[in-house]
Amino acid sequence: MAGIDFGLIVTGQAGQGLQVIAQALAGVFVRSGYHVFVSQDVMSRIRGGHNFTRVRIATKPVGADADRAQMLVALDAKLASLHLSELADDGLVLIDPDDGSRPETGHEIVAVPLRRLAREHGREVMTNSVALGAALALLQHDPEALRRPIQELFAGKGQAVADENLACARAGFDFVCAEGRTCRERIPRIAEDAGRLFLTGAQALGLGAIAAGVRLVAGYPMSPATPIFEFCARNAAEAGIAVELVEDEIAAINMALGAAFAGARAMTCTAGGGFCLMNEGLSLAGMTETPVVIMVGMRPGPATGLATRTAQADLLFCLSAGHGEFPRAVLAPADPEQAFHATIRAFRIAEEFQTPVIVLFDQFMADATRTIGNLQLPIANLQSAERQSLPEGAYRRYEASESGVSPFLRPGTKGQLVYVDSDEHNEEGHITESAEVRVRMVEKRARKAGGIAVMLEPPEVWPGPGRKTMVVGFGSTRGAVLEAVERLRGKGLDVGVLHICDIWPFPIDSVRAALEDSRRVITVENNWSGQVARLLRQEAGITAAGSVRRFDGRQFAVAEVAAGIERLAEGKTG
Amino acid sequence: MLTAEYWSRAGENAWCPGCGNFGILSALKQALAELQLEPWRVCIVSGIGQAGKLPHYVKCNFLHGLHGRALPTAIGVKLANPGLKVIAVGGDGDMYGEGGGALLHAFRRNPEIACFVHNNGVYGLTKGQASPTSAAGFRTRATPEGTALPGFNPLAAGIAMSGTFVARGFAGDREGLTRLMVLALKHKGFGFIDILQPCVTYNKVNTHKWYQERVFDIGTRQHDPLDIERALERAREWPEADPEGRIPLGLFYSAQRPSYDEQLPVLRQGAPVEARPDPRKVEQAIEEFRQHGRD
Amino acid sequence: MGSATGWLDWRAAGSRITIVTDVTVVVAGEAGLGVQSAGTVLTRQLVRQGYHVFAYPNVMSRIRGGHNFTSIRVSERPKAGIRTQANVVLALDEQAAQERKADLIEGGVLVYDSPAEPMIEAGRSILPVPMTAIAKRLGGGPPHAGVVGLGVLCALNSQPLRALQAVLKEQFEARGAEAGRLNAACAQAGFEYGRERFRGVCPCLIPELASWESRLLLTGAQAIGLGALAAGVQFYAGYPMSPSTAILEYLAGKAEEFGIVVEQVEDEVSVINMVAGAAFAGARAMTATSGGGFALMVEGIGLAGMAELPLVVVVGMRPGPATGFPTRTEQAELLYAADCSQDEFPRVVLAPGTAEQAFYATVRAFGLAQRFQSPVIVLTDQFLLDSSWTVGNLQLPIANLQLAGRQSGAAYSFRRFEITESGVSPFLRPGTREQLVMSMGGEHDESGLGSEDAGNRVRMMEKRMRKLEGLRQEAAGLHEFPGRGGATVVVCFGSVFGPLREAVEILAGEGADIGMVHISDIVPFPAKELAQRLAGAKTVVCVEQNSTGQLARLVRRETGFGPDEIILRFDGRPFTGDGLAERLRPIAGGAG
Amino acid sequence: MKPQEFNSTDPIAWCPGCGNFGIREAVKLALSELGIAPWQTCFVSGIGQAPKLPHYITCNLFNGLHGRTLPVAIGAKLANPELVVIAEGGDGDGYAEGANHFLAALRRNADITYLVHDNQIYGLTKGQTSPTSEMGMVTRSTPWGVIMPAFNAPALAIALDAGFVARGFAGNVPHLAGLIQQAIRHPGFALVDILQPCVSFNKVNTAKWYRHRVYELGKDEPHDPTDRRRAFFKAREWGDRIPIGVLYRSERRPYDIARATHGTTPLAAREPDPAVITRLTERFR
Repeated sequence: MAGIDFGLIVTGQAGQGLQVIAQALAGVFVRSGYHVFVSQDVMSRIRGGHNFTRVRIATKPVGADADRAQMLVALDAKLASLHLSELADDGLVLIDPDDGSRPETGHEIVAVPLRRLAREHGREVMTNSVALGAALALLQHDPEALRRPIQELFAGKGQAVADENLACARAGFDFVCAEGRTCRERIPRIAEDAGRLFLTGAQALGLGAIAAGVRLVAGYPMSPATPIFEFCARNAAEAGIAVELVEDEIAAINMALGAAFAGARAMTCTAGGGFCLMNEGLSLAGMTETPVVIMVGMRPGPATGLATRTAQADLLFCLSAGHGEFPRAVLAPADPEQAFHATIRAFRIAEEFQTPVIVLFDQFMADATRTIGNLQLPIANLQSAERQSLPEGAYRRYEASESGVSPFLRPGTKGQLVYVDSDEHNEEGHITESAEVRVRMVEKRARKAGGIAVMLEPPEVWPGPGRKTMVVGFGSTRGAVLEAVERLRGKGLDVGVLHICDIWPFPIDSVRAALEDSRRVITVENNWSGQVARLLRQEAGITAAGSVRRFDGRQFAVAEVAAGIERLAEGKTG
Repeated sequence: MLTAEYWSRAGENAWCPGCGNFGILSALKQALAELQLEPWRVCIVSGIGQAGKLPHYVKCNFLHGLHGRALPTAIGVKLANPGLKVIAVGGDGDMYGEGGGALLHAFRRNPEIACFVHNNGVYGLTKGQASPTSAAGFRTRATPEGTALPGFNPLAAGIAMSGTFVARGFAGDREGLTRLMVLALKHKGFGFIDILQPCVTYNKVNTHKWYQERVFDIGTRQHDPLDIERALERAREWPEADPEGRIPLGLFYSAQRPSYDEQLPVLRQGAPVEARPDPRKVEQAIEEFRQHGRD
Repeated sequence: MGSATGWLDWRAAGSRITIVTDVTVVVAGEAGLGVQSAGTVLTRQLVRQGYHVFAYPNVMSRIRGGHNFTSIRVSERPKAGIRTQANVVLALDEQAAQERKADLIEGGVLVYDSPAEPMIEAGRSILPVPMTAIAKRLGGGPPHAGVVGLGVLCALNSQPLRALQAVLKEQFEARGAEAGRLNAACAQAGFEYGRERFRGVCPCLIPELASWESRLLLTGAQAIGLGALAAGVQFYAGYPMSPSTAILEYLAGKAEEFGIVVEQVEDEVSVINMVAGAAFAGARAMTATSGGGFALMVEGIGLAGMAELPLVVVVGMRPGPATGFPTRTEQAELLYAADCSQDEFPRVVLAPGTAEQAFYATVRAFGLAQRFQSPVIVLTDQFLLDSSWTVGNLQLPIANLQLAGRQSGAAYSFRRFEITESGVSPFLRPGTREQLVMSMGGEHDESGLGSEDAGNRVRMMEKRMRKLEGLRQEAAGLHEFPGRGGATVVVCFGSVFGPLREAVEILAGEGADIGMVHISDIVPFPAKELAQRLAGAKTVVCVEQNSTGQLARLVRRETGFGPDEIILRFDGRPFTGDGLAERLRPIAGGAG
Repeated sequence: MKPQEFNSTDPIAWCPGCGNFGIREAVKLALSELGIAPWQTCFVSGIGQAPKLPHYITCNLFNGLHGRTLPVAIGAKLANPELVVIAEGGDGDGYAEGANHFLAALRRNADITYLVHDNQIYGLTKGQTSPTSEMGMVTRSTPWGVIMPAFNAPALAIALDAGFVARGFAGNVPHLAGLIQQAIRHPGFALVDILQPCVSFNKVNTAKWYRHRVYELGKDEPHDPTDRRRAFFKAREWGDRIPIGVLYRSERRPYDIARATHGTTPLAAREPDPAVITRLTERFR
């Protein structure tokens, strides 16, 4: 059976329950053997405006939106016209005729009295469930499959509400069947439940933190990081962790450092603006050599910028953030699987090298939900560095060592004292103004960078190094870039991918090995100036021929990346 | 001459239908109309959150700045150009969470600006986390077991910092709120109003009805805003203490002291924005470093 | 070596007398016991004698005790840095004498407060003087011991006593007649003691110069304060943090006279937002801080980028991370100033090399901020801000401070972010009759109202970034010395200017084929100009005061030119010309 | 334990005659009388002259950033409630830079002791105005005299129903030691605002100035610390007579750390449980 690659768009106003339709449909198809990718596009408001969600159902793993959609479900008919350009010629539009507006288009229109059916079978607020049932009918899929997802989605609101929603969905389904309408593409059940996981990037980051044994999460609400904080809060009791909502981001980073100083694995999560406020604390972590993980969610700036949109424009900022110089690691996972393992790696690096580690993600990665195979738990459980033997003599927090890492000891250990200082300090941890001690301490801290580099995951090179054209990216562009390059290779272009997750300390050797023999290097990134290109030149001395750049707050579409690479590959400068 | 309607700005409103913000917006427009101010003389500085969007719906100058920073920004505007009528606006998370420190020092400094806080007891725009004024036990996605902390009392803080105009209004009591706003906008100093504002989407506890049944105007109870200890006791009255408890509205406290603008010597020479650089004075300042010749 | 007359004839000890055109005098002692004021008096005395002076205060982060010293360099030509060794050390206590003895050059002189006997040690004259005893006899206390010491130096270096007396009178006039009398007596007593006991000892003389012109003596912080006054600053908000506090205090002293609002605010986050509010209201507004305070201002600088607010932030860098060395110097915030805050927006970073350059840079900073409605960072450090410099004169530049004017328009028609060719929109002060100014930190349309539209976002992003082209044309060129050539080209920024220029002078004098490039306008980075300049060089070297070579990485990022060598210093102390020459010699090949 | 147990070798960088010496003695006295060993303590200090105190005694110390003592202290207490956590800083550190954290600490009421060396001036940066400088005080940053009323931390704490509010005087060491003891014993957030002469830069509120004005509540005048109205009145008394002692004490429940950390063993001692992680992961299947 030819592979299925079906795109669907659900649009409407904030508060009309678009997520319910997308999540429920995804829930159905994930459990009938498909790979599903869901991305959301929301406005910075609670009600009204124009929100939409893209769902992609495919037989092969997918990491980006479908280029074209075969079905458009408009809970507010007025908004349908905004998406017609993305609809395939044979795609169809599902609207509620009672909305009183009908998009002028050649596409087939399926009119379903959503609101009326909702009122008859439940309440008007359940119009979205009617649309869900109708959509499933158009896809000629078994309605029974809706039972479990609807139950999961509405369990929190009581069984009666779940049942009412199911009834509404059923009504929508029956209405479409009665009308005999179907979508060109039939998406049957192809396999028993393949047992795949289906989660967002934010949930994977939270899960990774709990798997790494985080003990304290301190945070302040800021999109797109809030879902991570809420995931940890929801599971705090079960996982035995403290999740503290604090007065501001400065308190968040300092509370995490206080907990880490006292021996508890700690993290905070925020977005670019909150990260600015954490810069002084980041520098404190560097000077006091206190392990902490800081999750930074990128969104378009400057300043408040576009609060619910996506960007990759804080890379250079994260590398220089915080006054003074100190080692740090920056890991930029592309999807839930990378996010889970990168978070565990982040905690291990932070603890073993007593250093701040930044897990850099963006709104697109955080909010996109996708199917992934499985998440193996870390084998060697994170042994906190402190387990080594107690020092005989007086403990010295900053004792010089070859690796630059001093033995860590929890304050409160009988007979020992721990001094930690944000001033320059001697090995005991007391204030010093000596030039010699300063040089020794700067070099001691700097030595840790070598050890950290060894712990990093090398960049992904596909299909192999040294292709004529090499496309370089980091973080969440991975899905679109891989699919675009695969498409171009299909057309005979000699092009490969270098995708970086662990981006600092910069993997100079593996980047050079991958790019040295290539004739042209192109970067793909969601920012204005091409920060990856500039970083390539700064650290590896490699000058990119051009960049495919997008900075309008939206993620790349596969076709757009493919076209951009092709244009640059033929020598037209980017 | 200028009606409340005159102060409206065209354009789509992003608030949820039934939101308490609409009450505050119309009270503000009514107050501005009553004071016969001109739109071009008014400047609203706001933080980030649903309340921060208010100036987009008012015909006036505005700087929609950073979360929690409306007050220092507003003070900067006012001291640079005292001719402007400056109003700082923000939500409870914005003013009492991120910007709590700045609020304490604004009470102390007592600049001639009005400060209206939309207090809905929740973080709205980020979809329902507990805020500093959420009552203990308030369940949200960020505090699934209910917040462990008692709500922050902004009025008690304002009184303790010898604020010169510490008041509370209610978004549902448009007429009373307008009256308080007129007083605050005319006040020669820091005119602070904590405005109780129902959030229809995320705060199912402190609803419009919940407030309607509890609020009363302390003006009707011979409350003397000069008696600091009495004001502090009033400020502590909240249903959290006893469920049948009432919620006092009105002007709680008004310490009698001059505003910062009146006392800052520099401002007596006119608006700093108007100050022209005087080359002669600059040369004199440079000459102060000249080492005199041999005696 | 004692002799019947109680003083010793050191000539017999073979000390040669040479008139040195470049002398370093160090005044050292415990904080709070007059070492700072003795250093200030001696500096002013030497300027009064017609010399160029450069004084760098080595200060500990405390109010009392410890060991502080000021290194005062005296010469007939202007200097912009200190030397590693001292010709004369005046130590006000034993510990200071021990600490500074190692810095003395062959034949140098150490005068210190002690009743011990004079001697020669490793070719250096160790001259104890019972300063405190002399001061007590005249009714003074420990703080007056320093004045006795200054009197001794006058005798030793054959400096005119009346110059010292004149400066003492000016310095202590305010403290009443009694203080004036006591200081004059101590200076006199010290002079006589020195003339009697150490006749003809001092190997170097600092005689009164025949030619004399009046000069300004000021610190880098004061130069920046003056620059702000010259630019017509109208609003200053700040929070105390070394080394920037001196700027806050200088402008506070001028606030009433110049009609400037000078506000000390509760914290740096409120500082930058208050400055942003004043800038939005149309005031020329600024602040000054150090690295830690700057870290708290980064979000506000992003607001200035998005709301296109003209504001100036002076950063006095000091060793970090975190609190680090509060009273020392470093250059470790270059990349941070260039890349800080979310996303991208046009910004300017100026890195002046001397106090004089800092004055003009501050004036230019306000000009650029106003004309391009962008945040401008003046990147300096403790070495530049705390040092005292002699400067010939500071001309008042006609600062073109006009904001992008606005033609008259219909009532309520003003659009704050109107898209223009240059990217700069007409600016209007809120409060202008019948117009409204709307601005925000979120993405917005031309009128200033919020917009999430993708097309608008691209247009506004490109509109803001177009300002970079205009800014590049305004950039002051590279400072090249001695000329364009040089097989070895050494690149630096900010206050390394003075020490590097001196090192290049030394090595060029030894026949090395070496040239230097000083970058003052460093963001937007002068990539084209620097690439051209470095094209011909055999070896490119970067010299900077940090531990990771940030200038080197910035050069490679923006030009593709990777420097072959990097010379770093990060112990909190400034480069010296002679020290830098030594480290450059093996690379540049001078005849040592 | 004897106070000498707490002597450390680090050279002291305070000015001779500084009020900080008295506070250091009181801290050592209080800790030794409570039988607390140096290794059981966890001091968290900011930046300035006051926060150097823990460097001059034997203890565990996290000397962090200016104004950021309280969040660090709360983090440490959450991580290991067995530690005796004491936050220490100056008036600029605590009431200017750290004002927002002070507000939040009052609300959270975690079991930490907060010692504020209130010398009403910025010492280390040499003489700028502080939030507690008196009206009209001329300083290097306010040559025209301070225009704002002093930041009255005890009055604010009482108005916001803090559990323990006291004011001490660096010149009266035994009394101050007693206050610090009670503050440490108090189960929730305990504020001790310590009037401390600055010999170098505060020529108004000198040791002599204080000696003539300070009187002890409960000794020179009866005082019931549970009477909030009275306490609030006393906290605002300034000028000719200044009360020191326990101003206010309430029965407010301290922050429940076991509830917040979902467990009784200290966070620092807990290891991740693989079973939990598998359970959470499965929910996405």
